[in-house]
Amino acid sequence: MIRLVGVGKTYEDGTVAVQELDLDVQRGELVVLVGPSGCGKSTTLKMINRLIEPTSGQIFIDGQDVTQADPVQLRRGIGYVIQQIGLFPHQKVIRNVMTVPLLYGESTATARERARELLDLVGLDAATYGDRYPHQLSGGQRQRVGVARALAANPPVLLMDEPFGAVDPVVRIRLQDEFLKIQRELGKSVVLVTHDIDEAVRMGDRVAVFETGGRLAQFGTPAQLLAHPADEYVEDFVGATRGLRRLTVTPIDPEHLEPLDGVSTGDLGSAIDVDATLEEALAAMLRDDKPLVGVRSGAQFVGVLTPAGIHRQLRASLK
Amino acid sequence: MIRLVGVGKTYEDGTVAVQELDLDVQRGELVVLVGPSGCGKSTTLKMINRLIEPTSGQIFIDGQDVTQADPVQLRRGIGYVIQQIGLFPHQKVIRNVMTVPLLYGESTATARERARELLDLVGLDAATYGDRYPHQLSGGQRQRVGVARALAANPPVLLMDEPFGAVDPVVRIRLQDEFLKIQRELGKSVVLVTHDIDEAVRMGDRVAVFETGGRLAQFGTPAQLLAHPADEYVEDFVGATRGLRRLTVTPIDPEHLEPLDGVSTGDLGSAIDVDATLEEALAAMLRDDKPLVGVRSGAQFVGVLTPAGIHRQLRASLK
Amino acid sequence: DSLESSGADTGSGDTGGGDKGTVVVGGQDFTESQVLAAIYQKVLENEGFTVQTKLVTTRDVYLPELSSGGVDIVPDYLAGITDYLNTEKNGPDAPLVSSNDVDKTLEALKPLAEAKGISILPPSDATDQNAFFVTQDFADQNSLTTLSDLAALGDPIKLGAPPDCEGRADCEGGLTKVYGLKITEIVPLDFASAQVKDAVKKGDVTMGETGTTDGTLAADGLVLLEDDKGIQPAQNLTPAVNADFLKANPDLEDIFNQLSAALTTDDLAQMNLKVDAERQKPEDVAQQFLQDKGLL
Amino acid sequence: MSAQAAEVAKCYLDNSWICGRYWSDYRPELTDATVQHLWITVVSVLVGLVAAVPLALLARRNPTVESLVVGGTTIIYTIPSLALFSLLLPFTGLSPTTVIIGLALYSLTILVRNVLAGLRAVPDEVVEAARGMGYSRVRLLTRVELPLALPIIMAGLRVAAVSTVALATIGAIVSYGGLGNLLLQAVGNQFKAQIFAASLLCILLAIALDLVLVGAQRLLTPWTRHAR
Amino acid sequence: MSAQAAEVAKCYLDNSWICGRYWSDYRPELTDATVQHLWITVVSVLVGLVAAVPLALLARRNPTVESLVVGGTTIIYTIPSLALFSLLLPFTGLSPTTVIIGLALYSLTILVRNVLAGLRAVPDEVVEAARGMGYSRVRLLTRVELPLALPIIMAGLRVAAVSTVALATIGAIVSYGGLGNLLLQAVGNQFKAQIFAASLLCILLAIALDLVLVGAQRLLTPWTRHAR
Ligand SMILES: Nc1ncnc2c1ncn2[C@@H]1O[C@H](COP(=O)(O)OP(=O)(O)OP(=O)(O)O)[C@@H](O)[C@H]1O
Ligand SMILES: Nc1ncnc2c1ncn2[C@@H]1O[C@H](COP(=O)(O)OP(=O)(O)OP(=O)(O)O)[C@@H](O)[C@H]1O
Ligand SMILES: [Mg+2]
Ligand SMILES: [Mg+2]
Repeated sequence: MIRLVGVGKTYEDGTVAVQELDLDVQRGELVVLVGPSGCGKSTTLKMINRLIEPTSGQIFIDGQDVTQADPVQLRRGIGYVIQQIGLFPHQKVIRNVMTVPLLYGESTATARERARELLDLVGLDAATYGDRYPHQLSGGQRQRVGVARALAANPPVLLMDEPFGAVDPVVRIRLQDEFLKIQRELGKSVVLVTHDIDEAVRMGDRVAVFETGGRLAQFGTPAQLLAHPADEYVEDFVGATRGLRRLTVTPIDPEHLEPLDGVSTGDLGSAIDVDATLEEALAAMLRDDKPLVGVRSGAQFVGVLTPAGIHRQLRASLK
Repeated sequence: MIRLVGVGKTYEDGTVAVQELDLDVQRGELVVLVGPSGCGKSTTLKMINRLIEPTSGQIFIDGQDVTQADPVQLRRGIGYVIQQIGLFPHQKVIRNVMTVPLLYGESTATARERARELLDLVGLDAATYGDRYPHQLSGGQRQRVGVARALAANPPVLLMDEPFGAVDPVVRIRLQDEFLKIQRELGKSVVLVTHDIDEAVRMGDRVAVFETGGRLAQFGTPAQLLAHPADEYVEDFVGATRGLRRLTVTPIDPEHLEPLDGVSTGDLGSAIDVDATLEEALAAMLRDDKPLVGVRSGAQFVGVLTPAGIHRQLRASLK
Repeated sequence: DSLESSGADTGSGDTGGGDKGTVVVGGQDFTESQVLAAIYQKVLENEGFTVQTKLVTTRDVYLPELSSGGVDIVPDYLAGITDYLNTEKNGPDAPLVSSNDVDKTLEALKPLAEAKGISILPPSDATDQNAFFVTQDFADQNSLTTLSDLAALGDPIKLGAPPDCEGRADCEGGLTKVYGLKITEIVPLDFASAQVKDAVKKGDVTMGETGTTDGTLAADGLVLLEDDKGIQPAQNLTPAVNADFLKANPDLEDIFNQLSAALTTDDLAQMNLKVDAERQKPEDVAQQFLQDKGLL
Repeated sequence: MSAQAAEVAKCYLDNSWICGRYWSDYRPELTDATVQHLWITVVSVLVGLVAAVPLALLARRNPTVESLVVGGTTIIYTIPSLALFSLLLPFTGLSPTTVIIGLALYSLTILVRNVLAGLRAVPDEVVEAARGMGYSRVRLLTRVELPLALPIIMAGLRVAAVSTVALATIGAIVSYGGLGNLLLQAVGNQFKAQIFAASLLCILLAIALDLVLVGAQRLLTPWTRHAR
Repeated sequence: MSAQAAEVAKCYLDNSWICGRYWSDYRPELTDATVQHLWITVVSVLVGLVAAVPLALLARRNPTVESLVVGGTTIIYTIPSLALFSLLLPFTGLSPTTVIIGLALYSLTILVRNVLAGLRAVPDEVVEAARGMGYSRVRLLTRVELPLALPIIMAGLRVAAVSTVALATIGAIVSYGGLGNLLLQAVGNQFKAQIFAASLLCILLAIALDLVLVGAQRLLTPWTRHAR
């Protein structure tokens, strides 16, 4: 779907923002760009929709070289959430969200309806906030309007630059979930920039870890990244506690559960589903204040997990 | 040091941003305001330095009613990091940081020296970035300049609105640590707004959890908050996995370690200090791929921790 | 340098007379006035004054200044200043007190000027009256020298003159009532302008209006018709001086009387010609004039 | 004096500045002149605006064009109106077109600079967001840049309108000067009541136009009202 | 004809527009007039600017003051220069002050609007940051608001400078018109070479001033150079 081949960008003053970057995004895939501040994530994103022209290399979307494409047509097929939010200060919130559907020639009524839905989706009551101007919103509210605006046109490709950076974790997880749902359902191809490795691990089908200077340090699935960091840099970036972070992404391995034998059902507390992650298992144990948790598949108990068992599975997944 | 008594703010259009807020910040204390997007955190902060006038209640700094103070003098004693960053677009980065020392009448040379130090502190090489204009920086770099600018004057009181929101976790943790060091050393009183509950727990001496509509849901130490959320709302906000988060703040309890008996020193891997947190213990286990970790006080081993032991200690701390 | 206040001290070293202070010469900003102002400037500088020349567009601007002392001396026209002061005092519809009689006009002027703190020195014989011209060919064919000759011809006449000509005693009114000319149309064309001369040359109008000191007529093949019945008021050159200034410098009166006595209408026409056609500078022309007349 | 003399109002005879009779006697003339003055002004400023926007756009893209446009409009502004109208006269004759072209050229000078400054004051990130969403140049301009530049363009438009009201009087030299026609006549024959009336109407017209533009700006830029 | 006649340059006798002799014969007059024109223009615009800033500041705080200031400057702009100078004459006499006050009042009209628009275009968050750091009003104004408003103020300043160069010629009515003095004389006696020279110098002066202001703007707003 999207392919970057040997792409580089050197700014006029000589700053090398991105160098020799090879990257590909499959159709329906969500690729996360993550890396330290100033490593060239935004620059990379903006080269895809030609807001910045690369100084070397080539970028293809659907096999077509973007430098050959008409930039306006190109961008109409690509949703874009800008890091600085960039709401239109002269338009009310609802209008800001309606702007792209109107661009596509939808009727005002349809666009308004869609904008209402999207505002609700990002947790802003259209009746309360729709008629405000952007400067009357809080920082996080503005950012959410920015996300709603980019989603409004329902584009097949989405570029999102730190779309959830300014919102609290409750809202963020809600937004991430909603977004993942939409993305999976509609098969969107997404490039998402974040500096939050948790968000990267949580959302990315594949994650590209950048190094300062715009070098790609590693590009792989979250599990690969956590289990086999390519080098010390990635290991550091993923974090000293990356083992713990893996809790979030490691599914329970039903093969290695402890047997149910000798455990009374009263001790099992609220059982968890076999599809859950190790994190959810640990959280359930703490919530119920029990040293073990039952795992079931449908109505059927398939085993129990203990703290030591979780640790064991985690260690196994790291190999 | 800072005391808010029954403070409220209703915007002209009727939006109630903050209501009946009582809050106090001791000298040298770091209080974190945390809460969902749009809950009135920024509004509260801006009322302290009178960028917004409260519609009810009173605010005291050092016993003096701020509404009686000359706003300019008041603000000179208060560092301020604005959520929108608000760098001066017409000044180079180094000048942006020098601005407040110059305001206090320091010599250009001194101010420049100090600005250089601070840029280094926030991880920006003064030689590389000092002579750029803000629009030539990445989002995270801009935010760090904003923090450096607020620190430059060395004010006794600091108000920081999401100061680390746009930077990656590695830099953020570095910045947080550097900042905490400065704050502890110089005894600054700080009010810090964040939407990141991890940051709140990590940095706050006390944390104020806001509810939408500007109501204070709970105000206490991180441990209190995690262990005894005042209500379901706080519990939710602190997170379903708050137990895990507690790993970060729960120190090892040396009373409840398992004995060393029957453990060969070769099995202990790299031992951890008794002052470490449970999180560090778990991370060490995973790093060494061992089902237990030795705990020592100085050169002396005092016991071992197993996954089950960590879980037990965690559960105990929740009570 | 008659245009610039900064050029005022150029001639102050001409005599050993010492510095008697600053004099402001005022006036209007057309050729003749420039030349006269330059002459006044040179004369005054010769007396040891430092001179500033301020030439402005209209009499409205300099006259109040002359009265208040912002301007000290102005080369003015007898009937012009008389009419101005008369209308100012008695309203626009007041009967004219100027006429073609120099003495009567001067008598009428004196009290008006005194009331304003302005002293009027004796007028020169040189006069710059409005006058009417036709082509030399037309005059030759019909043996015309005076306006009466033209009236006698009895032809319908198109007149090129400023729009306010209609009805005025020194223009259309006088021409029709006093001379009995049959004026069929007044084509609005500026006084003494290139356009009015062109129009007469091309035959678009029969007769145009200009001044008696217009030096360029002959070169253009144009000729003035004499105002033999005297419809033009006496526009003799008259120094108008701020009264206080004159009181402080009484010997100036003699000097300006000498100057006025030496100046003729023909001198004016010649000097205008030098400036307008040969593009000599007014101050050079003034210098030449004063030397020729032995006044320096 | 004729038989009508008895009827002649005292203020006419006194040539007073303020003369009620003048206002009623000359109502049709005053109305016509005001209407002419107004439409000539409005049309000129609009023509100037319509020309200023594309010029400013060209100038924005290209520094050479900017120097040319700015230099060219500077030259125009230094040409005295009399000379400018004379230059136009052979092409457009004694028609309102002569006046309108002249006045439009003057207002162009003001407008082109303010349009340019206004466009440059639009925040970068807003433009970037719009471009990123696939706004074409035209749409970006009409929906984002011009609206956000509006407060600054309006400042220029108001100067242009007021100065055009003043300059329009000069149109009298080709007989399309609106109130200027009355003014010129009245100055010629010292008709003080008319000088006063025409001048007053001129001032009122300028203020009225300015107020209309302020009102329009308020309506068109509702987002600025809540700020600060 | 006098003995000098032989020397009279052909272009004088032909009354040509372009006449090399004129430029050499009249160099001192041209120089003096240009210098006078320049200093009167510069002083007038500066006086206008110095007056415009406080007026804009008052207007910004208070809508009533804004209407008064804007209305007042509108009225000034509609007063013909001749009338304005006549009004000033009794107080200031035949002095450069008369011209400078008049011209300053005209440029004020332009400047006050652009200063106001410029101040209003300063981003809110930048102002908030400065206030939050304890900038006093004066410092906020001089260090943040005015510099950031500069591109828009400069646009106004350039219009004001150019229009003042043009208007300054009218100073000739009180003999302080710089090149206007030469122009008026030359129009009076149809001296085409002088009309041409004075007009050309006027235009060059306007362009030169504009260029100087553009240069000053570049120097004063280095941060805009790297943008986009
Ligand atoms: N000028 C204004 N007029 C009306 N309502 C406003 C205005 N500014 C803010 N609000 C509202 O007040 C509430 C609190 O805003 P505030 O900026 O304090 O939120 P916040 O807690 O800082 O949120 P965030 O984390 O998203 O920055 C929000 O609902 C916001 O929409
Ligand atoms: N216009 C510019 N001129 C020169 N250098 C620039 C310019 N814009 C960005 N840079 C530099 O290029 C590098 C990459 O910038 P970019 O905005 O892509 O970073 P980023 O990864 O998005 O960082 P962040 O997470 O902080 O937003 C940075 O070092 C930045 O300073
Ligand atoms: Mg970025
Ligand atoms: Mg906020």
